[in-house]
Amino acid sequence: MTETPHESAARADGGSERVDSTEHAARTPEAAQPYRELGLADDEYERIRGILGRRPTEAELAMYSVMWSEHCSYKSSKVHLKYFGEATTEQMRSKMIAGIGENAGVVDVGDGWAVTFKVESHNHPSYVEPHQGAATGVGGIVRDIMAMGARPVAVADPLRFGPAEATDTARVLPGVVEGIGGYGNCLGLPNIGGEVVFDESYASNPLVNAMCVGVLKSDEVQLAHASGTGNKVILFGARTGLDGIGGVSVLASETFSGDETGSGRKKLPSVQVGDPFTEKVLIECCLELYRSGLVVGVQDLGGAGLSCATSELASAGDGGMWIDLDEVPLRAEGMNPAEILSSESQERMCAIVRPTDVEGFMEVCRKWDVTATVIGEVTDGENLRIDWRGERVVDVPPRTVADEGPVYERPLQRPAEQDLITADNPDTLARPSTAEELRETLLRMAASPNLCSRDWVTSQYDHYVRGNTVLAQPSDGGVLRIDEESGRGIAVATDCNARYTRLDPYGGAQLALAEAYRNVAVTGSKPVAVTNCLNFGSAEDPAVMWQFQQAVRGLADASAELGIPVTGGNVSFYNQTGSSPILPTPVVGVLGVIDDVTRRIPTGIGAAPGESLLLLGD
Amino acid sequence: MARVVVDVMPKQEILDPQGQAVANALPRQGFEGISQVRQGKRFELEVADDVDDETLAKIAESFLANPVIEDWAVRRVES
Amino acid sequence: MARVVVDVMPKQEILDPQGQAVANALPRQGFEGISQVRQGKRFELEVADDVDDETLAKIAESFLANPVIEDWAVRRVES
Amino acid sequence: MSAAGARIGVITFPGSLDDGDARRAVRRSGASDVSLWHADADLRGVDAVIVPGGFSYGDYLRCGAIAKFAPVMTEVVRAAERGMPVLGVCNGFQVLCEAGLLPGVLTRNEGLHYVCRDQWLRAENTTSTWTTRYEPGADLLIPVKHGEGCYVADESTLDEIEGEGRVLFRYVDGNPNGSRRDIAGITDARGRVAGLMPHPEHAIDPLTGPTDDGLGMFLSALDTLVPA
Ligand SMILES: Nc1ncnc2c1ncn2[C@@H]1O[C@H](COP(=O)(O)OP(=O)(O)O)[C@@H](O)[C@H]1O
Repeated sequence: MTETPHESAARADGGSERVDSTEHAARTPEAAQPYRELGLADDEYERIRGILGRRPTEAELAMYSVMWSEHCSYKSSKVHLKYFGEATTEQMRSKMIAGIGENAGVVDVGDGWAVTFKVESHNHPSYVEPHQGAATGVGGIVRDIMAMGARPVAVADPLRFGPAEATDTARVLPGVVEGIGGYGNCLGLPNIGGEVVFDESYASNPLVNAMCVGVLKSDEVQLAHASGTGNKVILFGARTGLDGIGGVSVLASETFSGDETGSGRKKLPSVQVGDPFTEKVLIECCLELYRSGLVVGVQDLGGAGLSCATSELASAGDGGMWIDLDEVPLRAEGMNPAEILSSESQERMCAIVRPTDVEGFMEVCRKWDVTATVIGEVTDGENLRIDWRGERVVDVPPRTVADEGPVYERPLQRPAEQDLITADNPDTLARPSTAEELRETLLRMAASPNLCSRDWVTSQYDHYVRGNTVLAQPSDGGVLRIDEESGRGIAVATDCNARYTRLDPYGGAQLALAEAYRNVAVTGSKPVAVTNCLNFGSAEDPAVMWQFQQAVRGLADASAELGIPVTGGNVSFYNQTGSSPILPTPVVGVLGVIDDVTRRIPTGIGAAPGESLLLLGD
Repeated sequence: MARVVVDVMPKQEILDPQGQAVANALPRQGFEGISQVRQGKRFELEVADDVDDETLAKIAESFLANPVIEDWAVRRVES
Repeated sequence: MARVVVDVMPKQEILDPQGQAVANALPRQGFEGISQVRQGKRFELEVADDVDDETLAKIAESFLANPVIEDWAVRRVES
Repeated sequence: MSAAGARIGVITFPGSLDDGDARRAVRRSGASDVSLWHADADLRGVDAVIVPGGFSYGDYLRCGAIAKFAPVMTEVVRAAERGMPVLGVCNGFQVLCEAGLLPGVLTRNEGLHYVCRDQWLRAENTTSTWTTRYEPGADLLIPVKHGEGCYVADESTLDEIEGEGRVLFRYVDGNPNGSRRDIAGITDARGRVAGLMPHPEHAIDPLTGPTDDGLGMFLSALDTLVPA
């Protein structure tokens, strides 16, 4: 980054120790701010100034910039995702306890049990640092599930890599698998499904999607809201460090322009290192807190860290919130407010707790050796107010940060070449005609990376832990017992054929759903709900946006046709190398229910000789 | 033949769960006064005399360490 | 405050599959002339001044290393 | 004493994962399970103890290296010296070795990868507290799942273990981790303290495991604790 010619906001007053408080911001309206480097467009920055009636402080700018990013705000996808809601009928909604808009969807699966499940992407970090990127991807989705009040019970991992023979795949794939295994195994979550697909388009942009499934009693759902004036805000889990701050180091480098040699903060790594042990303990600690009724609201810290957790909790609550950043336990020295708010340090959660329960809360945390700190409280004002060293550094309406970010109706255009690629059809291809050719084709297919055994991957994952895994690899769908008494169980499968989706995004998304649906059905389970992880290229490419819109419509229409709702999902744009997007990859996950797991149907041709093989469908 | 040691340590700003686990366990065993622990790797290499420092640096950087999250140092020692 | 380094290495007679894997991979990456690699651990400790050498040895022997398979060495370094 | 009168404790460390499975296996064998907490120097009057699988304290330093210092382990070591049956599975085996109740140490798998698979074992010593229900030479199919399960001890120790017939199980049909002499599990000189890498608690019901071959270990202990 080159030095900005303007006098920076941080230096407006000369001193480097000075705090960019709201008051200071009001007094220095003309100070230049590096909003573009933080990813905000000119009009977005103007809108922030409009909302606040002044320029944002550094800390506020950091908050808005991460929360208004594509990843957190869904600004390009929102207008399309609405269609999922429109396509969902009352009938489909009847089993849904929480849906789109919550951390993860929750579905009633009978006998008083509920299941929550969700897929998230960690694509880019896994390309930069495969092991840690994939590991922290698992960690993130597991905390999402925990935030719903559920015990995480299984994970699955839909993966896409460049060609198997590419040298970079030899770097990325083993690291990703080790990361997912290392983290999931250490959490004690059986891995019961996933995919491994190789294609040229993922060569510099692998897809690492992670699914987590959680189980809870249907009346025990936790929600992410901050209510009750005077209730305390408690941050618990790992300490907050300088890791994963990414774009915000732009601010850091300005603030700390004096001592760049010391910490070299301009080059802060945007990589986070996972600590699965801390997360495992955090799971047990959270579950004990929930069981003891010590939590009013809870939110996980993922992307955008405290910025996201505080603004989302406050936004969903009925009042304001006050936070004292000096209370946040730090791992690094000299962190400034923007850094503390944006840190993506893993293995942290944020809870809202009644004052009378704080001692009980702390006791549970001590039992599990989990660091927990009161960092603020719910207030009766409207605003989210954050102080640091006695000065106010944030004073914003939380909804403007968390929910009322920009929304774009991006241009979309069916590309002309679409006709060209669909003009081709298989009739022009040579087909094997002799037995010898058939044999040769079969062998070639069996040996191809996309069809061969996945054992090298799956043998690195624990699928036995917790003792409830009824089916896992190589079964089409994973099946898990959730109630030992009744034998009630659930099934999950994730699927997507991105090559179909490239040919016809609408139909491809429907096929992805149909495949996951079938994979759940063939285990003997009844499909009940859908989640997704929509991996696409740049939202600013009209052809990509067209693919996206078509895929959403296809998936929503097919869900309606099958009568099972989309309960949540995740969007990952900007998966591309240069101007070439990945194949459109709407990964679809289906959840099923099975009344009695002893009646599950294993994959494979039967155990006894003489069985008949029937082909269903056409 | 030369003996070469390559030390690979997690970068300061990067979380080091291993070192942290050790640091937390020490007081429980009655060892006080250890305020920080970082855990890294140590490689000992037997190296032919014609392998130069530049090559060793390359081996450390591209192979023994993961420069995204780790720092490294190479030194030749008496054997 | 003193900085202490504890090196923990697999004993010579113990198989070291990690070091072996590195040694085998180096020629494939075009690095010749490395005849042996052993991989161990390196700990860096921040230690209060009143922690004596005997205590440090105890920490290394009873905790940081497993003497059945590992050798260890403690040294104080400049901080 | 009725069967349910036998009380078998299962330790939970922070990071234990298979403690629930071990308790389930204890119940299925007909004994009653008792949860033991790492921080309590108290065995709650149990008749036997299981140290379960998982990643105690994260196992970042060395498997079992931190767990051996837990207050509950001091009690386990004391009780074991008095002759209480103790079983360590996977991480539990690692902990027992670190704590000095069993010789040797478990190191990184030779293949350098974590391995989860169904593994054939051969029962050798069938007189220990934990293995009387097996026929000598019986083949069992039980899951292994670990990254550091390669059993290592010096030659004289290995000879001694072999000489005294203290190998409980040996890997057959492929060694998953490079373990010396294909050793999967061993016992102490009295045949009361046992450790193994494979997971008998994951093989108690063909619905959720490959077989129910593991149940025999829990039934064996019960036979000793509750003589017919
Ligand atoms: N592709 C999608 N389909 C349906 N719902 C989606 C999709 N993407 C995101 N959502 C929903 O939008 C909401 C906002 O997501 P959120 O949980 O804030 O995202 P993240 O966890 O990635 O920050 C969630 O309820 C999520 O389920």
